[in-house]
Amino acid sequence: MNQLEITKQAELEALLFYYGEPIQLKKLASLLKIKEEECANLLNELDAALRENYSRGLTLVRGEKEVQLATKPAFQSIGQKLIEEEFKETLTPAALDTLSIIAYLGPLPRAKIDYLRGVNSSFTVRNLLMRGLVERDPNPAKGNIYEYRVSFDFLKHLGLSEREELPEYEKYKDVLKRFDLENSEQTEAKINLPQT
Amino acid sequence: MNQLEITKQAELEALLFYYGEPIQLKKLASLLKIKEEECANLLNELDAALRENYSRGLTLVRGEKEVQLATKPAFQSIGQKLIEEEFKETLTPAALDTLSIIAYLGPLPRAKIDYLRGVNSSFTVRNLLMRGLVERDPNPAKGNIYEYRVSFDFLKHLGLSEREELPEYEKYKDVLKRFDLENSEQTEAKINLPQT
Amino acid sequence: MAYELSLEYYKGPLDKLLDFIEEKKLEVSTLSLVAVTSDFLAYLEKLKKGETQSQVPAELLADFLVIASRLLLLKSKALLPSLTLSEEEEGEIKDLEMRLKIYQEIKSSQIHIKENWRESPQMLSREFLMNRAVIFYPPKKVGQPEILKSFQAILGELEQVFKPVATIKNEIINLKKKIEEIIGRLTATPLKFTDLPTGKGRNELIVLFLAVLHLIKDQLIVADQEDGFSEITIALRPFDKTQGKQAQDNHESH
Repeated sequence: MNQLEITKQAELEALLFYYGEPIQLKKLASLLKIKEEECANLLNELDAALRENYSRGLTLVRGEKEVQLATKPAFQSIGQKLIEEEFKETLTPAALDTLSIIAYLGPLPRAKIDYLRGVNSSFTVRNLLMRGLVERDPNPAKGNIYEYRVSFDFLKHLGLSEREELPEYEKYKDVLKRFDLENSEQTEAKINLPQT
Repeated sequence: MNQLEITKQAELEALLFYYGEPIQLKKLASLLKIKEEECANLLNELDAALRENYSRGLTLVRGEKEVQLATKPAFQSIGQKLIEEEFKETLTPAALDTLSIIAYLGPLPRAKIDYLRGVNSSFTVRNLLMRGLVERDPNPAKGNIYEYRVSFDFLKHLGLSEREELPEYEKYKDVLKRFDLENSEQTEAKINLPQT
Repeated sequence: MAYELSLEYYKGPLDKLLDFIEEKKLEVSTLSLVAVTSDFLAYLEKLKKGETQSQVPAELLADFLVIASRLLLLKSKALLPSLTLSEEEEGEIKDLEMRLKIYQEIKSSQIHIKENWRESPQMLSREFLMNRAVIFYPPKKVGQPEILKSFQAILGELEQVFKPVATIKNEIINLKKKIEEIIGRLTATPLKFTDLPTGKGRNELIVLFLAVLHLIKDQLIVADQEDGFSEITIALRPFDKTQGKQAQDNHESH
């Protein structure tokens, strides 16, 4: 690394630490006055440094558009005493069913979740949204439809740095494609359930 | 460093990161399950590592009895920039929603805000709090739960001297009661499934 | 919310259907669906009667009824080969089979989430701007009208969220029409009992149809309570003649 890179690396750490919450990659690059690709490289370097160095207690949690600094899962027991009750989350059968679909197949619209589960999932999805385990964004193509994906908080309960670390992620992620359901209008047309 | 020291070093970083506030050396040693002298040594090592490594953005702030992890003073300006970027923009739709709920229905706990919005509001509420638009007090009955209300500064910004002057305040102030009630009535109606 | 919460502890219709198929150690196929139709209807009856731990939400029963009607179609076809299904109905049955296969596959991923899930987060992060003092940053373009407008919009959305009953009612009414229509077609089928491959085939079918109609009827009453709609009676005329006793019994029990 050259001098500039070293400084940017330090600034990156300071920003992630200071901000605390997941920060948009775009915002990060703009604050560091670098391009998004450069920012991605810096994050990769930081990620590698944290993973390789066993005297570091921190790790990155990464999504497609955001990144956050968090403690490594190995240190859960130390923090345990400090963790507030409000962060504790148990999963009901419906929540587990819905979460695993969103985790492996998301982002996907609620109509598809309903279709796959054969159940109107509006209450379960709303509940997961309220608990912060799931997040939603408007579909970029169809603005009036939300797409659901798992949140960083979901990953943190599982101790995963990114969704791709889910066990057998590769095996499941293309299930819909295999059944030719990926872009099927069929699913949306067949169930005319109210959208949340 | 031996293996154990390396692990303790990582645990120390994780703890200081998460705890955030200045932490008593005594408490730190006890959480790490080591002696205070050992803890002091670990801190010296961490301190040296942070100073020597220019790609690190953090530093230790050390008092006689306390220690805290913070960003290096050199990065204060980038932190300030972050805040300006974050707060210069007008409110996001999520922030405006949350603020309006707190304005009309506060003081109310976060769980109720989540319920009304149908999504988790912890970050949004925290954002409004840090921006000085919202304030919180512990619920007098349940001390561990905070209740949120709009700040005087924000009311002044709206040109009001008290919350009751909000447009149509009287009409809406009891709306929460209505929703709670409606919901519970509906519940009863649905639960009474006719038995055959 | 307690009422909706109970929903969280019930298996959905696909999940339950899969259970029945797997209990019989069958692969997912049209044939195995026919094989478990009675199990499924019996379970639905149990759900409806509230023989389970807590009261079953109407929404869930509605979802079960949708699947039940498809199973019935399939079973009708198996018992009465002369019954012709429309293209749409054939499609619905194929669709159910495919959905079950997909669900079976996706369901196996649950174990990974379940095993790795910890009640407390395994990774901890910091709050937003953790060690910073509050400074007042007033938002631009936010005045009294904006606050009021945003608040009213939220209330509007809430009205929607808490009024799902009408939709459920519509779904159930559609289902009821559909089943009545199938019954109509069955009676119109130029078949005598003696023509059937097994004599009890038709009887079994009628019992199944009655069971489902009966489930639907109760659902309609539940959904109707909301706006005081009058009770809907179900016409079983065609059966009153041919299968008089059976239908009559069913009528009188209400």
